[in-house]
Amino acid sequence: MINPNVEIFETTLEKVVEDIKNWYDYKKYHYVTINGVDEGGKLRIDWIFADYNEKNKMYVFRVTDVSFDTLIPSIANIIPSAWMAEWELRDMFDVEVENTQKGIFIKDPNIVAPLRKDK
Amino acid sequence: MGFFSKFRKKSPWILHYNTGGCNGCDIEILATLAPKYDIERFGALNRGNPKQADILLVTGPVTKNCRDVLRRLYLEMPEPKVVVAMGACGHGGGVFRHLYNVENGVDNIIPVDVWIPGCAPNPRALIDGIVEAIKIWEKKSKDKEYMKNHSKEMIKNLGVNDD
Amino acid sequence: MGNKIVVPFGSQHIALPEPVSFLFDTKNEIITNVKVDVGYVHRGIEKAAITKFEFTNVSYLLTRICGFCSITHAGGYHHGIEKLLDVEAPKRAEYIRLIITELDRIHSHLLANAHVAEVAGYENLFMQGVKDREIVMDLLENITGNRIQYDIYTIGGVRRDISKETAEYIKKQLLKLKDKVLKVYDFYDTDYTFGLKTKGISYISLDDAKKYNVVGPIARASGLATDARAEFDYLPYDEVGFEIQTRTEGDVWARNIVRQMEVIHSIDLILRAIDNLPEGDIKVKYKGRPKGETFVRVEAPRGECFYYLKGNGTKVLERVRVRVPTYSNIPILKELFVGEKYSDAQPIVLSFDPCMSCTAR
Amino acid sequence: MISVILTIFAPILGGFVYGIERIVRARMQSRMGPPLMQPFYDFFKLMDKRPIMIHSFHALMGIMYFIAEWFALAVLLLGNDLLIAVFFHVIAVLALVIGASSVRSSYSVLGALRELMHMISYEPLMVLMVVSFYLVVGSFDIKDVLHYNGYPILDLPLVFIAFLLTIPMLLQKSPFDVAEAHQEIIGGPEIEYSGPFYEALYTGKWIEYIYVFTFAFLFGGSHYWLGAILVIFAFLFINLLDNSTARLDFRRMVKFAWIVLIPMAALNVILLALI
Repeated sequence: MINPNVEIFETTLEKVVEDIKNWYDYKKYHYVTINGVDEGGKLRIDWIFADYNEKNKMYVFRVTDVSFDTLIPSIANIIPSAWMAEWELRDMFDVEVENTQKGIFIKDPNIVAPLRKDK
Repeated sequence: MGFFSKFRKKSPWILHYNTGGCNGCDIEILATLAPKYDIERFGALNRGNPKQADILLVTGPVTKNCRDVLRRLYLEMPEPKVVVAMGACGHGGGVFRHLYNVENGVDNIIPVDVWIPGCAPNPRALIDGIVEAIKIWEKKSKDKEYMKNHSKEMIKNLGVNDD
Repeated sequence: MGNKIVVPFGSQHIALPEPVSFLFDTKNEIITNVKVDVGYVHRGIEKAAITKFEFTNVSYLLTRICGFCSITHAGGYHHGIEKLLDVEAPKRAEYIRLIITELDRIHSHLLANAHVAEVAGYENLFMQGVKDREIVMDLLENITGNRIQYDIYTIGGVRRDISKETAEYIKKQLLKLKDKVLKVYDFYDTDYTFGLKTKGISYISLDDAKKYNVVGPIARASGLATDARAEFDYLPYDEVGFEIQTRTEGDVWARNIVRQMEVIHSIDLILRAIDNLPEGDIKVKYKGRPKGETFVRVEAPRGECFYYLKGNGTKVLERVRVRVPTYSNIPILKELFVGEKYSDAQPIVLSFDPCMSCTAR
Repeated sequence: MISVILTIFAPILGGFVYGIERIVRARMQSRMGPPLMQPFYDFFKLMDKRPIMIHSFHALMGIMYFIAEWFALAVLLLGNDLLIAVFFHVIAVLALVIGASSVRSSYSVLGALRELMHMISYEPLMVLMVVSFYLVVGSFDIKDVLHYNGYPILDLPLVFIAFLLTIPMLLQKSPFDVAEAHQEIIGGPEIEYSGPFYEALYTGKWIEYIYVFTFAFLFGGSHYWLGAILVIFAFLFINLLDNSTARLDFRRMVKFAWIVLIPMAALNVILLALI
């Protein structure tokens, strides 16, 4: 089950930045975070937004079946505070994200991708 | 300096470092400085400077990112010094034991003299721990431990061979 | 003074209760560049929550993300897991949860404000603020049995009830606290030197606050009326008459004032909640395993806290994602330093009430 | 004779003043506070610590600070020129500054630079004060001031107020504890000293208390009871000020000293010279 007020936009990795750019209005919506989920060898990424005015309302841009060696586009030039979640995504799943560096949280080189189930 | 040791137990200056705990212990340290518990009654001050501190108060499990800072702080303090590990996390990691970025407790990095149990310890427990630390501190000072060099084993544990 | 001096602030510094490192490039004590390292406290809690702990025990781990907002983490987790298990806590339990959450907010805000005063060099105000806070700590110890980590939440309700005597005691003490808080509030509001130190420092405009998605008292000090208590249904805030407190100044001073206003409002909320405390059970039984996914937003003392939980019908959850308020405030904090004086850096950092153990988890 | 004893026992007396101050401050913050002997407990503890020095020059400058501070007090009390005492105090602070800027710690260097700002703020005022004493008493000698039959405080009210507001700069108290700034630069110039070397700085501060309060005492002239009242008033006033203000920026301190305090004292001196 899932919250009834969450609206999910299924999209693809190529189109997601474009979609968010067209939809996002910083006066109306509130960027929450980027979330990655390991679904058995494939990564699912959610870009989560909330609404300032409507109660309980949330919006999720969802991309499924991302393999771990693809480059994930960055939305940091649309939402300037998104860089932290992108850096964390890189640390936690060891995936390439545009304009990011490794090591915001994990500095030990022996620890690789703790949230991936195969490692 | 037997005469001076008489005054020893009345002036412990504290250096506090959080090595990745949940803040709970740090809140209690702030509460201990405040009017209700007022640790300055015992002459204790929060100096925040390793070079002038006598008691190193460590809270939290030692995360891998904090490890080197903790080690350096310990080495920067002039002897005689006492280490107090505060809270359940300091004792072998607590709820965070064996997480991938945790070193399981303060005594894996530096030698610890006093343990304060609890999650989070009551300020009264903290004061008790400081009093206990002062006793050990006095003994260390009487034994003139600071005149001796560190044992080889400890130097190895601290990892300062190549520093 | 000095052409270019690199001043480290952290990870061990007397003004910081927890490890975070800022590296300031200063010129004549004006900050020209800043490097931030927030990763010192990373322990790997999200990983542990999906491997080492069963869903009934994850709460104990998650509350230890942070000592200040432990109750909020428990609240977020339990709201989500109760959705997944399809149980609903009884009304009385919800009210008790609300009371504890607001008490926690009061103690956190009082300490945060006092700490800003302390790093501004106003030691006496720190002492007065923390002295009042002890009343709340006593109440929390009275209700839950512990001063910091309460662990009063359980799936389907709460562990302990509030008796009639305790309710009366809470009311009496809170009225006492309100007087004292109003007194200290006056100092934050009108003190001349404190104003010199805090007014106009690190200004965030409403537009910037929206662009950077600032949350919590920092956003509300800039006039952005965002509060998960009003934007998400998780505790009966509507029934006790919650209102968002805002200011428009957007500086260090306004953040303190907003927090102080929220303390007073929280006291009112608790008093109303105790007056309308419904009768009944405090716990219901549940069965089954969590299945499905859910998004939760709750309001921590520092701002909106986001939870994402995904269960797959086994004892162990598949994904627990925690996004804490400081996490979304760090980007703008980093921008604010440039052009400010080094002597103002500490009040700026502490006015954000940063919670690094939340941020890095 | 009494001044010799006072000079020799100045550190001990200063320690007691500091002990009283810690208790007064604690009581103002509704705390119990440490015992009266606390500064001496600290003193003996520091003596027993392992001496660690950054380099010998740094340690020497710390000891220099203590000696020059004591010497300035000796000059002041043993009946020499007041002006020379002020200049010896400058030397003491300079030793501190030189020592602090000789190490690499950025806190120490910042503290040294801030300490210079302190000097810029209060030294002209100290000189003005000494000059105004000369105008009133007709001599730079402390003995003549102490035997002066009038009430210097009545001739120099503005100078006294200016001096009162300078004490926080001299003793590192709250609105102007810029160089020490515990929450910013963790003690500033003193951060790198440890054990016995820190002790020199610690006791140097106690002597500074006596040095400052002697000046307050001089405003009583030959009326020692008035001097004592002024000292107690100054002590309570700066503690009250310390406890009711936040720390200000060093720019504000310099501005305050040069725009408010120095013109105020100068006005007093000019009026005195005209009349």
